[in-house]
Amino acid sequence: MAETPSPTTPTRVTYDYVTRTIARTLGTPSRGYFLLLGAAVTLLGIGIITLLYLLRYGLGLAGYSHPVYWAVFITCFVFWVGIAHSGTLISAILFLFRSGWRTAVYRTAEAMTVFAVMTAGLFPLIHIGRQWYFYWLIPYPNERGLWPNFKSPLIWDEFAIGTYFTVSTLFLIMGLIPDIAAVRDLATGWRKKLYALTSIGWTGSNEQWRHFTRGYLYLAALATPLVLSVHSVVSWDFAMALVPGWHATIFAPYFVAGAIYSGCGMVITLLTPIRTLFGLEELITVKHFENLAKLCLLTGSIVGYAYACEYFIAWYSGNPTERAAFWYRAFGPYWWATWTMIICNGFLPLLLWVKKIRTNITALFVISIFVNIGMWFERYVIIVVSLAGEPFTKWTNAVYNPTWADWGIMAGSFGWFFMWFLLFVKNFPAVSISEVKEVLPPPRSKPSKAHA
Amino acid sequence: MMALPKPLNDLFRPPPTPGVLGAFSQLDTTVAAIKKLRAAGQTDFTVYSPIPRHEIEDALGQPVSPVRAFTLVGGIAGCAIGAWITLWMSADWPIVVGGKPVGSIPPYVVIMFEMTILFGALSTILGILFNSLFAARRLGTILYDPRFTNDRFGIFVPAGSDKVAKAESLLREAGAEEVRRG
Amino acid sequence: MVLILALPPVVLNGQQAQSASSQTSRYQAPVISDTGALKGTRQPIFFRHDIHAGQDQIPCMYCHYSAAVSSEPGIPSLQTCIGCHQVIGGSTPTHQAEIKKVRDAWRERKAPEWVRVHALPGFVRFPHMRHIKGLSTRLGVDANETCTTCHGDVKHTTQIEQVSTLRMGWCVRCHMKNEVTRDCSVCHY
Amino acid sequence: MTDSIDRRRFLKVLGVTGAGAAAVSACGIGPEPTERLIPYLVQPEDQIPGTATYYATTCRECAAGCGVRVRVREGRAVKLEGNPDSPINRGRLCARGQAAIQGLYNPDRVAHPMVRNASGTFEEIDWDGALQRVTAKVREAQGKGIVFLTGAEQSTFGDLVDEWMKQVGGRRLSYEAFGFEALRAGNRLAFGTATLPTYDFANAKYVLSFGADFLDTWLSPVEFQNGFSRAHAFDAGRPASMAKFVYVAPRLSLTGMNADEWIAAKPGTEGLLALAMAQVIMSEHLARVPADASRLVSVLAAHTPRAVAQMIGIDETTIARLGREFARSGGGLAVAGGMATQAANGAEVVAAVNILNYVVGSVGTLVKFGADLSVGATNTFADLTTLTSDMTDGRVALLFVHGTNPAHSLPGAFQQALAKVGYKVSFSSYLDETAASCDLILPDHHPLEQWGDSRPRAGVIGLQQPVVQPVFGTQPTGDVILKLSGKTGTFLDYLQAKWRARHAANFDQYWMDSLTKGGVYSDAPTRPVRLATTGATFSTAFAEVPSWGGDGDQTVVVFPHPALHDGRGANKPWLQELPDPVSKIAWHSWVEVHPDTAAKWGLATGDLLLLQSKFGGQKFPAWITRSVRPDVLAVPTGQGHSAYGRYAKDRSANAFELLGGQATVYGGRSFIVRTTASKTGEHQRRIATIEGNVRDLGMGTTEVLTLARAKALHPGDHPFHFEETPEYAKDAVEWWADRQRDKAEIGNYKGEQPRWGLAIDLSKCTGCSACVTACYAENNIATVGEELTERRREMAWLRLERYWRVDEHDNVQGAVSQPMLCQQCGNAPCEPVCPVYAAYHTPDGLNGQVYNRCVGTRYCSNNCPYKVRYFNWYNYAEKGGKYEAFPEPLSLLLNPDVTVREKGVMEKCTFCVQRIRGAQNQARLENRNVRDGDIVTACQQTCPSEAIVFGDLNDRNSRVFELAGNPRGYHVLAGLNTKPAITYLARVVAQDTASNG
Repeated sequence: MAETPSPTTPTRVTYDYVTRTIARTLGTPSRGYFLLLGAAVTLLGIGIITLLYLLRYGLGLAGYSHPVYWAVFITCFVFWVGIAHSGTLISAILFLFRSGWRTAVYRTAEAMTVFAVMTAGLFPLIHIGRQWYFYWLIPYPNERGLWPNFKSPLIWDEFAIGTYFTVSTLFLIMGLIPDIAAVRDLATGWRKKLYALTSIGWTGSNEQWRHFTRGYLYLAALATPLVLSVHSVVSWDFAMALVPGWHATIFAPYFVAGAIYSGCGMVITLLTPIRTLFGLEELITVKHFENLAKLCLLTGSIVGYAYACEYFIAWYSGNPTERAAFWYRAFGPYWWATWTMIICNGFLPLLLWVKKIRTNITALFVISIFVNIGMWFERYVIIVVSLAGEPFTKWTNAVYNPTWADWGIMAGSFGWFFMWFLLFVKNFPAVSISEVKEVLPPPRSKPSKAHA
Repeated sequence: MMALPKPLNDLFRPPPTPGVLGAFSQLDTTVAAIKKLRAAGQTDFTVYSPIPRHEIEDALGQPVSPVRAFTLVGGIAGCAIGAWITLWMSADWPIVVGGKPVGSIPPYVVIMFEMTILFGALSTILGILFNSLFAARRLGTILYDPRFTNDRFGIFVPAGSDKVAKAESLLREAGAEEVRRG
Repeated sequence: MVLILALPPVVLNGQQAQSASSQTSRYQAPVISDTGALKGTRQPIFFRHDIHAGQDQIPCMYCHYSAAVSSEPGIPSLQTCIGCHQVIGGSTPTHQAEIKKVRDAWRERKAPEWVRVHALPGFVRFPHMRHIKGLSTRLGVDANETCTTCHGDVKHTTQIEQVSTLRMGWCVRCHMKNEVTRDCSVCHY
Repeated sequence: MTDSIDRRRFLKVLGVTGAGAAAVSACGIGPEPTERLIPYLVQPEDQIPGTATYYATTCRECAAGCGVRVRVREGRAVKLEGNPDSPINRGRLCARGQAAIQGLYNPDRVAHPMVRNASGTFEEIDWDGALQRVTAKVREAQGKGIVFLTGAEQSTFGDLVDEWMKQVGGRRLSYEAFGFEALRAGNRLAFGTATLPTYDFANAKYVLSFGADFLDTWLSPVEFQNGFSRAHAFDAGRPASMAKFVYVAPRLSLTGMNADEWIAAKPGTEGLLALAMAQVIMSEHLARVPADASRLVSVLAAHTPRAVAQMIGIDETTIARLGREFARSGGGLAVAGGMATQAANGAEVVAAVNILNYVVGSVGTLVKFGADLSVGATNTFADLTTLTSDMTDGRVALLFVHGTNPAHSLPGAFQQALAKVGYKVSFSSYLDETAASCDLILPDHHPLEQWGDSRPRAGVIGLQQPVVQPVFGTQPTGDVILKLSGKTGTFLDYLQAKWRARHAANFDQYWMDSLTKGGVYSDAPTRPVRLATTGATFSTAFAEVPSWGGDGDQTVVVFPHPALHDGRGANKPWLQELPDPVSKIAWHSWVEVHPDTAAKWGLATGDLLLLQSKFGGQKFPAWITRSVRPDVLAVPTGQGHSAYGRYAKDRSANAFELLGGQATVYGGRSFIVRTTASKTGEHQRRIATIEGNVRDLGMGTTEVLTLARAKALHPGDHPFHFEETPEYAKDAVEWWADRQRDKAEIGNYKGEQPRWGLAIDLSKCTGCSACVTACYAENNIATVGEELTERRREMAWLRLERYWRVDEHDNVQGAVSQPMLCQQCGNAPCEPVCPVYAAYHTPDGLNGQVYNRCVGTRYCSNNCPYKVRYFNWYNYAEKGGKYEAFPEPLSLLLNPDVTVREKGVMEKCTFCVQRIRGAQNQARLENRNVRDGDIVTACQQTCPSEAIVFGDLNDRNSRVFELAGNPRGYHVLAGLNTKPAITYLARVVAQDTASNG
């Protein structure tokens, strides 16, 4: 591909260097790694116990209060789906745009996508009242002759999330095959066996490359509209309802932007430790982080614009219920949630205009944490606060407060996500070997005129 | 090379093909070798490379991969299936909700779209596997070197005992840093 | 008291029929040697529908008195049993033994606890009268003939068992066959 | 689902009681291998399994004596409904009546006789043993003072007690916590008769209430509410029938809420207002004043509006206006009671109000002496205080208590006095405070389990028959007394003997008719009364604004809770969970504080306020409201029990603690007391109210019209019709709608279908909340308890939203109560979002909710603009569960025709679909179509003001269709194009300055 060596990587980095550095990440784990893994598993345990309680006693254990019938669980659902998005964006969309810098980071992002979707998918199952009947949402032939209602956005969700999970997983696996082959050829012992199996006989022959590159291109081409569709569908869960604060045409693009914003945030959050832990400074450089930061800046600005839009329209439309809803949002009992979200998502990204901050990884890491928090609260505000302030029936009045059950499940979701992620980065190349090489100058006997 | 379980063994290790394997450390020499081979009328040789390089593709002048056909068919099939399940299942037990028609297209478009993507992607994967494996089988087991996934390029020329010497010399001239028989 | 006095004629005929079994071409209930081998649910008293409904031709609704007028078929009060069995003592020793149980129960004022065979989940409503009415008009038969649709050929069954699945699909198929509504809230509320 | 429990328990009970029950209710037995069917031994003629039987009897929850019909399924009483034959309640019933059944199946009933043992605790004892003890005690107590204390008992049972007491040389006392002494004294003062007349609200043209809460607790609420709504409702074409209602009292009660105008006179000065109005009427010759009223002139002259305005705190023009309106209406009815008659001048207040009635000639036409109410026919509070002192002085050796709980309503004095009594026997079926401090408890049958009668009004005798087998090992007190007095036969024989004495000829027929009709009903002739007072006492009585007993700077009004009344309702979860119609607070007590006062004290809703009178102190959470005078605090009775079962015990505070124990001059008890009010640091985190963000009317949910505007409406007008689509788009929109409809008409949806609908007349609805409890009873709705109510998880399918009506100065003038239930939308937002079709549209236009299909995504509720869907957060039917709603034997009253919902399932109102299907099945059996009126929803059936009408909107001749076309009709949130099936008829206010707040 790109003839010119990408500016993002120093020229002394050779093919061999790449292979070995990345292969090194798969070495025996450090104590720190096990501590992290242990923490993740503990969180997961908490989540599982909480879930058992919910199954036994019912959703009443969570903080729900009429009319707030969706709360932390759905908030987490949307949050994780959002996280999932940047992965496919970086791997698919930037792939189509042929932007070289993606190569160093896209594997991490993609893995994150898969695990984030895995996490998100759990919440709709957990939050329904009779979890043991979740399969009624699936269109399967049954004795009763009943089918699900395809007009329900929840069924759209089911299809969108299902498809997204399948496709992003396949995409990840496809990209992995040549790299697994590479580490296979270096590895020894059980790992060699494992990789020999998982690389399904990859040799890098011209025939294989020919079909692989083509197929990969088409997958990317399919994944791109999918990414956009998935979060649009998620947003329609709300936009299709007539709740003021949900019922907005702006939702689809607004949610997609938000998703990518939060996704990039999470990528930064994850890459920073990995980079230092695995000593990938040479491959994942400040330039990469800066590009991610720019992406954050762009999407963050879109989100901020969307906020402004919502409030402006609420006021300008003159629709009393809309006005009531957004007034309640900003100055009602949940003002703190709203302002957290506005500051974290509306104003914080503006710092990224400053190159100093953009290129300071520590600063970026801190900001990325706030981005995650902000985006979680965005969903919390949209879901909980809109329902609590329901201005149609002036009578209903929620006294919603999350309980241990809400937090327990949420903690579990983080445990679940990080457990998988940690297991992945230790067992499979967390940075794409072949694609990093693609942006290196190929070894030549005489330097080619192209860049003499 | 390591031992594989039986089924995989049959799949990935058909009977060995005799021939010559040349390993190259530079891209341009590899390309040159390819050109020479083709000039010499060789067509069924295999080129190994750690990454896909357009120079190699150009030199080989291969036709476009048939995978795209898989993608197209899969996508269309998915869309059709999406339309069918939504419409048929609604009509199978007509239930009115929210005063809407029993079979209303707009909401069903979402399902159709997702199914298009899903089936498109699945059949693309199938396409890749099918074609690659098919290729592997066609060539039979051929010499391979672990460095090919790292930083070396390689060319394997299948040749009976008569043509071996010719192929060997050809690879050497092209600048192979080492040549093996098998 | 009313019920005791009102013995159905068929029962009395049944008596004669059994004694003078000459001219009868009517269904004769089989003699059961090994009750253990029978299909169906064991009941505290070995009540035989094939004798009562089949041989003696007692109409279903003589005992299941409310089936045609109420959502529940009703199971006969012990008084209904004793109404006949004060007179009828049974022909064979086994019969006599079973009938004795009835008479004892009546004396001790302790009703037998029948085991329920046909049970629907609590969230299903099955108004018997509505179905009997519908079927008898549709099929143009006597109300007593409609029971077989769901309960099988009770008249010729020695020990009652559940012959239909009583599952939703089964209900729905019948509703569709007869072109009656499939609306959920007809059965579920 | 999960309600099989109720039947298993049921069979167990049958085991106890012997009656067999057959193959039963489809009320939710899952297929279980070892499920038993227990046949009847003898088939009862009047019962068909799976079909309800109705028995007429009389409600004994209060003394009003409403006729009820009890729905019995397989030997279980499952619901109470008003008896249409009864002239008292005309087939209607209040919330307390609906809840009577929870008294019958109350889990905390005393199951068998109990005696206090040496260690001071109760232990079981058999009936014979118990009776022997009593006989012995009676023998030794003779001459040393035997007293039998009953509640209001104008009944054969009362007579029996009297006889027995005569026999053993004792005396009987009847006591009601809220008596009507002032009313009697006032009537004696005015007309020389101490009886209580009947008040004909139905024909009144102007209703003026001086503190009398005739809609919730005053004399005969259901009867009065029914009459009131006829008079006060607005009917297009009959505008004259809209009687204005003015309420004079320091706080707005349920009754006051319905006032067109609220006159917040200083407490104790109501009499002055009445006199001043009378003065205006006489001086301006506004009515044909009876001749003998002339003797009043001099007295009245001293009470001109100008003279009294200052004291009352109302400007004289208003007083004069009221006087004129009252007289000109040509049918003014003024009633006095409750808060207005608490001062020493209570009797004079009543007398003054009588005079007001008299001068406009309403006495004899609207106030009917003759057909006297015996509701308040109890001994006076003074008598009770004498008893208390007798007890204290040890002059009572043996005390029987039946049907009253003085230890709760008179906590201090009576409690202590009880200790001094030699031997105390209680006949209570519940372990209430009095019973708890007795030596022997002989639990009585519940009224639904025993024979009896009651005489609520001259000419009306309600007959009371057992409708179910006794649930526990109790015995009817009537039988017990007969045994004790050595008479033979049961109380039934005694009762029949008495009745035979009344009507010997062809008695059996007469008895049967009475049983089926629920009693004998005749109209007693009206007895003319003449003015007996010269008003001499007025000048002194009204000399100055009364200063209430006790020190302290705060005037506290203690008022009877509309549902719990004097506390007797506190052990019924339905009544506990029923939000108070005014404050909307459930499960605990409160104190009403005016915002100004609250601001002065820095008080927030929920802050606990310590009220300390010289008699006692109690803490109440503050409820800040504009519906009370700034210088007055108000607290309800009912809570704060120290015994009385799991639902009542140790719940909130007992307002009776604040009150003194000595009688007023007219022999009554004053429920207004001076206290000090101090802020405790504590705060009730969430006050268990269902009230939302307190916003006023508007936004197309609750509509109010002034009388003038309402009169101006013609048939065909649509003042509330919002045109959603602009002219140019109309055709397109309609075309689209038609296409949609066509596409939706397949399968079950083809052809002619009914469209069930409801019409609710807001100018009839008083907010009494009877419908809410009826809905609980009919639909097996779970009560969730205080904790979950605080978290807004109450399940009431039908809730009453109360919105204040304010005048131009933003002063509360009253309130509009709006029943909010599922609107059964034509384009229901809840339906399309359900992924499994659990919420869907039935062919007959309901929003079906298939509980067993629901997976609980709760999307439907999020998308419901009316927020009338409720979710089962827990398994409320779980045996022994933390939130169990139907502990045995309460589970026996579950309606077999309605599924008990499982945890994780959404539920909501479906217009009593079980009743709809039942009626359709019946019609099919009779080869006919469902007729208009065949189907009556539970809320409609019970509504005392007949505000709710159900029917088929596609039937051009149905009542509901007619009402739906009424110009006052509107749909809630019509702007959302949900096409609701419920039409609300706007509230009409007989005031020129009605505002939408």
